[in-house]
Amino acid sequence: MTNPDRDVNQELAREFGLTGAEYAKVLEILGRTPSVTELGVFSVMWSEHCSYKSSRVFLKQLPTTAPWVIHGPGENAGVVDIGNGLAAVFKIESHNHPSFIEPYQGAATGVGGIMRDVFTMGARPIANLNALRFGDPRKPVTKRIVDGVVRGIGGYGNCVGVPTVGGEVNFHRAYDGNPLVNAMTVGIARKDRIFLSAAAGVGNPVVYVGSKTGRDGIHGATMASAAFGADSQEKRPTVQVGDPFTEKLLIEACLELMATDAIVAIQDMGAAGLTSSSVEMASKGGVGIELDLDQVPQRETGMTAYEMMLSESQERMLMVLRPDRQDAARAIFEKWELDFAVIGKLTDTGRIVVRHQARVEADIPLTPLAKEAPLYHRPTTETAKQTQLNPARIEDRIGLARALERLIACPDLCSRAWIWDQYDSTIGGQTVKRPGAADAAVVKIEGQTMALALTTDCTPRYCAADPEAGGRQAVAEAWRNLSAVGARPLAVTDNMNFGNPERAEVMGQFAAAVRGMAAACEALKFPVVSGNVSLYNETEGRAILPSPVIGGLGVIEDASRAVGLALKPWLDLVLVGASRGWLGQSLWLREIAGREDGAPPPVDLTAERAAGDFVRGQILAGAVRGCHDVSDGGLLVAVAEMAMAGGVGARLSAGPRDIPGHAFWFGEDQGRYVLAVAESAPVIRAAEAAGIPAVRIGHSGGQDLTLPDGGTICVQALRAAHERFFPSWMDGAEGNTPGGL
Amino acid sequence: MKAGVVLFPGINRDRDMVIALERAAGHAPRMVWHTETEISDLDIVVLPGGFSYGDYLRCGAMAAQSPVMRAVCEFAEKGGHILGVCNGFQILVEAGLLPGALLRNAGLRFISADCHLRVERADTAYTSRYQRGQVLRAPMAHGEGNYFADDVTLDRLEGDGLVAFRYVTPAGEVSLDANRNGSARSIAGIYSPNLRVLGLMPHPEDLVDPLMGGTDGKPLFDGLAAWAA
Amino acid sequence: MKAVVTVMMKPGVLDPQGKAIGRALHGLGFAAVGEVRAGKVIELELAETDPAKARAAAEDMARRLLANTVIESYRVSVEG
Amino acid sequence: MKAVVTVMMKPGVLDPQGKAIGRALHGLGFAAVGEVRAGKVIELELAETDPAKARAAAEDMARRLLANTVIESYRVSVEG
Ligand SMILES: Nc1ncnc2c1ncn2[C@@H]1O[C@H](COP(=O)(O)OP(=O)(O)O)[C@@H](O)[C@H]1O
Ligand SMILES: [Mg+2]
Repeated sequence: MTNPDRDVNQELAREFGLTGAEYAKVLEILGRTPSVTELGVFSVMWSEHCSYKSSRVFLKQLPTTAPWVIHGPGENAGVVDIGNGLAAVFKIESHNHPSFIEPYQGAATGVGGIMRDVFTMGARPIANLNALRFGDPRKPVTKRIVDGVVRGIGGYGNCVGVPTVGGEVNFHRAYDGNPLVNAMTVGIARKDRIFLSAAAGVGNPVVYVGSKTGRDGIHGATMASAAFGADSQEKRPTVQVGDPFTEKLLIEACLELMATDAIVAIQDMGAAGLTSSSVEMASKGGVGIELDLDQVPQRETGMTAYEMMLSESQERMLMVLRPDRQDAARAIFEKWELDFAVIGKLTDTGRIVVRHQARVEADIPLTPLAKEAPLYHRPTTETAKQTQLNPARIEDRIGLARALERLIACPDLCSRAWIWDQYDSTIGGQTVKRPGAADAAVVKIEGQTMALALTTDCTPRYCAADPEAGGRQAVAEAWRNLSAVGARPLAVTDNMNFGNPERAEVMGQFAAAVRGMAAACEALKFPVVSGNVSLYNETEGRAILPSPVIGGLGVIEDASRAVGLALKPWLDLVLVGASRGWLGQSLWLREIAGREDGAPPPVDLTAERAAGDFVRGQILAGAVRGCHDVSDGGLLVAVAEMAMAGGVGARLSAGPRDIPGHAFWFGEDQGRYVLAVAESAPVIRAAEAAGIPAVRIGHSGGQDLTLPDGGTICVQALRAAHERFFPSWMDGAEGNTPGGL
Repeated sequence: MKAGVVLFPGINRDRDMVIALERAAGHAPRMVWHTETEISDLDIVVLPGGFSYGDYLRCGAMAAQSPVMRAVCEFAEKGGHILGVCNGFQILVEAGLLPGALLRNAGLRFISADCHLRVERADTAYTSRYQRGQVLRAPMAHGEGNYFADDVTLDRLEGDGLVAFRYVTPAGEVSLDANRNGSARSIAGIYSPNLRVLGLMPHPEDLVDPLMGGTDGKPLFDGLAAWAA
Repeated sequence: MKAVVTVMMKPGVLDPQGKAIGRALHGLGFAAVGEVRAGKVIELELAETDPAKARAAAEDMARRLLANTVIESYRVSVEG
Repeated sequence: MKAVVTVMMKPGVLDPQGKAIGRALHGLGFAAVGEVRAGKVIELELAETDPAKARAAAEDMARRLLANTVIESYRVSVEG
């Protein structure tokens, strides 16, 4: 690896990812030339990944508070009060670059990392979700990545024993060289037993627990802060390999210790490992810290201070303990056969001092290192607005039935069962609504009547056409998916996946998306409590579609009232929300008309809120037997998804005269839901009383879907077409990795 | 019923099992740590699902070597009742308490989905609350549930009526599609010759509450509680 | 010294992974590939200088843990 | 002829399986066991008579499918 005695200069600084100006600031802070280890510490702490230097100025606009928010952004994960003395702890995190380099391990370690962020705070993880974006499915490499990523997510989550209950998947050529793997974990803790990372108590021992340290993923943080070039194969650090078995032991050992009063502060070792965990704990607590690297449990021989400080070996945690509880703590970790080592202590110097083999390898003042990290106001340019399409001018050449059959079979709308069948979604015995059963996953809290509703959402093609509208829409869809099961939306975790921030058009997309998200979060009382930013998602100058992924969490006091989307026979179908036949950026336009243009559907936040509150009210009043939000593919796809889920047909009546049929049935107007109710009249009356558009669009029953233009499709046949894509794609010989070899 | 749930490092369906046993028995089972050797106070030993020792090397192989398993084997010799589910089944097989082996699923992928099981006999401590031939639904969640044994062993299991459950269609027919992990003769669970040791791959403990989609697994635990009462 | 334990499925026990690998290799155009079998190899560092003793120990480990003789066969090789 | 491809984690890359096996062997009382590494072995029947050609083919298969060279290294041996 890097030779410790290499002389440090501008050029080495650049290799480590520091700009000339940043290196000058390092010299100014230290008043001398840094050691290689010190340069490494600065480079990772000031990397995009750890310092948010390009995004911080924009993220400040996001609303982060509400009466039920206990901890917003800034802690390891967000914490919200869900009642009965309990708190939900949750966060989403990306592992995009590693998943491109090694799909299985990249995705697996992504899941492991986000779970540590959650149980670090004292919460037992109860659910995982995953938001995935892949390149063109016609490319064999895409298939290899999908196979590896899905195996990796399942391989890690299933082994640790946390149910994977939801997520989303899209395909687009823009992700060819940069797949997105965003993993979300939700945990439950007693709200008076939340653990934080701010160190306190000069003299208190600093304790390392978990796996041994190897040369894994050194410079992963700076790696996650650079675009891929053709040479990125060579730049590779040692790929981190996940050990879910050790993670499971670590969860049980930490939660056992957390039931005592031994812990003063605790922090997982994530990106930039020992460096960021020790620096953040000490600087948050306003104390100094001393580390003796000879005490660090090591997997390999001859590791340098530089390597140990930057290693990203997985399944490790750093804690500050009460000295009088040290032995009790050690006993717990020995029982779980995990390493436990005192590697330092807190000081009053306000500096981080790192010793190795009797040599001081680093001695840095913490305040400038952590708090004076560079902050950039990068130039931005607005994305050019697209014209609003007039549906009357877009002719329908194939009719409703054939369009529906093609849409529900296409990669972006086909059944994801092939994926979720590889994820253990029932472990824990609390999963009320599994993947595919409802717009949001519903997971009961053990020993309680209440449940959490969980979803992830983002529609990148909307964001590319109009980042601000796309940002609003992503938040609104998450809020809508929670409302559609009867849950009260509480808060958001967001994963901002974008291209190279040094390009004004990318930074402009970022700024606009944040504006849209902020407006929606504000209007829907849906604050952001945690998140993650992943920039430089581009290869040879080609960026991904702007992808602000929203993870939404809601609560439903009585889990037995949650509704799914499966249709049952002999019910009325009611469409709630206004329709204009919006075809711009719709999947019908892309898949059937072969166009990817037009302005995306706008979100009217007032109407959104009114419709969602109305639907939730009807569900909790017991009036609704099934509910599905209208999203990708529009109204007819939503009805078809309900029919396929229930194995029940439906007969649909003609839509409004003033909207062309294909635009009404496939348009993607926002803020809409399909309700299956015993009797439509009272529901429609209630909606009108609340000033919300609602119309009866048909009723359920039989084995066929009968369309207003007379066409009929057998639901079984529809389901077969819906479920075909993934299995046939994966079983095709080309580009296979047999059995996850 | 005095049930003991054995905990090996990496076991993760213990909470599910505790909930199911507690619902049936009215009180919590005793948790037995993998280093314990004294379990003679128990009516029934339960090995729950999970990934003991990460399922590294072979599922259940390392757990089968742990101290508590010596006690469990003695418990079996004395005619004790032992239930092994999923990883628990794999451990029983690795420990030689049940014949055969569990190979990787035929499709070489983890399968998490509901399956349908046919009750092959209803006269055991585990199935007294079911009818013979009854079909129940249960979630399966495993990567290595493909039951294998040589033909002699399979013939003996069938001849002696030691097949506990088979993978079937909702209508109760044995079929290729219903047997997703590729198990020999669609076998999902088997008994020891004295019918007191039961191993099965699917998870009845995860279907004991209507809220989670059904209660098809509940009779197994109610039956056990009644037998032990 | 170092002992290497190789564990293979017994003939007669189906080896779906071997089959899948064979199919994938043909898919890649390796027409000359016939039967494919997949197995495990475990390399052990042993604090032991006598090859015979090392082999005996490794055999013992294979019997007791590394191989499941119901379905698998094993072979042991010892390197200086 | 027959080619055997052995695939192991590259040195320095974590091998959780080997680590766990080592622990279990100590638990069984095999005190002499040091580092343990676990890997895969793939045995290939090749319709090929020239050892050099057989090796070349097997190397090619290892690179393209059998080994994940990002984290794994492989070696090939050919038997008559
Ligand atoms: N990667 C995934 N992992 C688990 N479940 C998934 C994944 N992708 C999609 N799903 C599930 O498939 C169903 C449909 O997804 P989606 O079309 O995004 O729903 P919606 O449009 O209502 O947000 C949901 O239940 C979702 O949780
Ligand atoms: Mg969605």
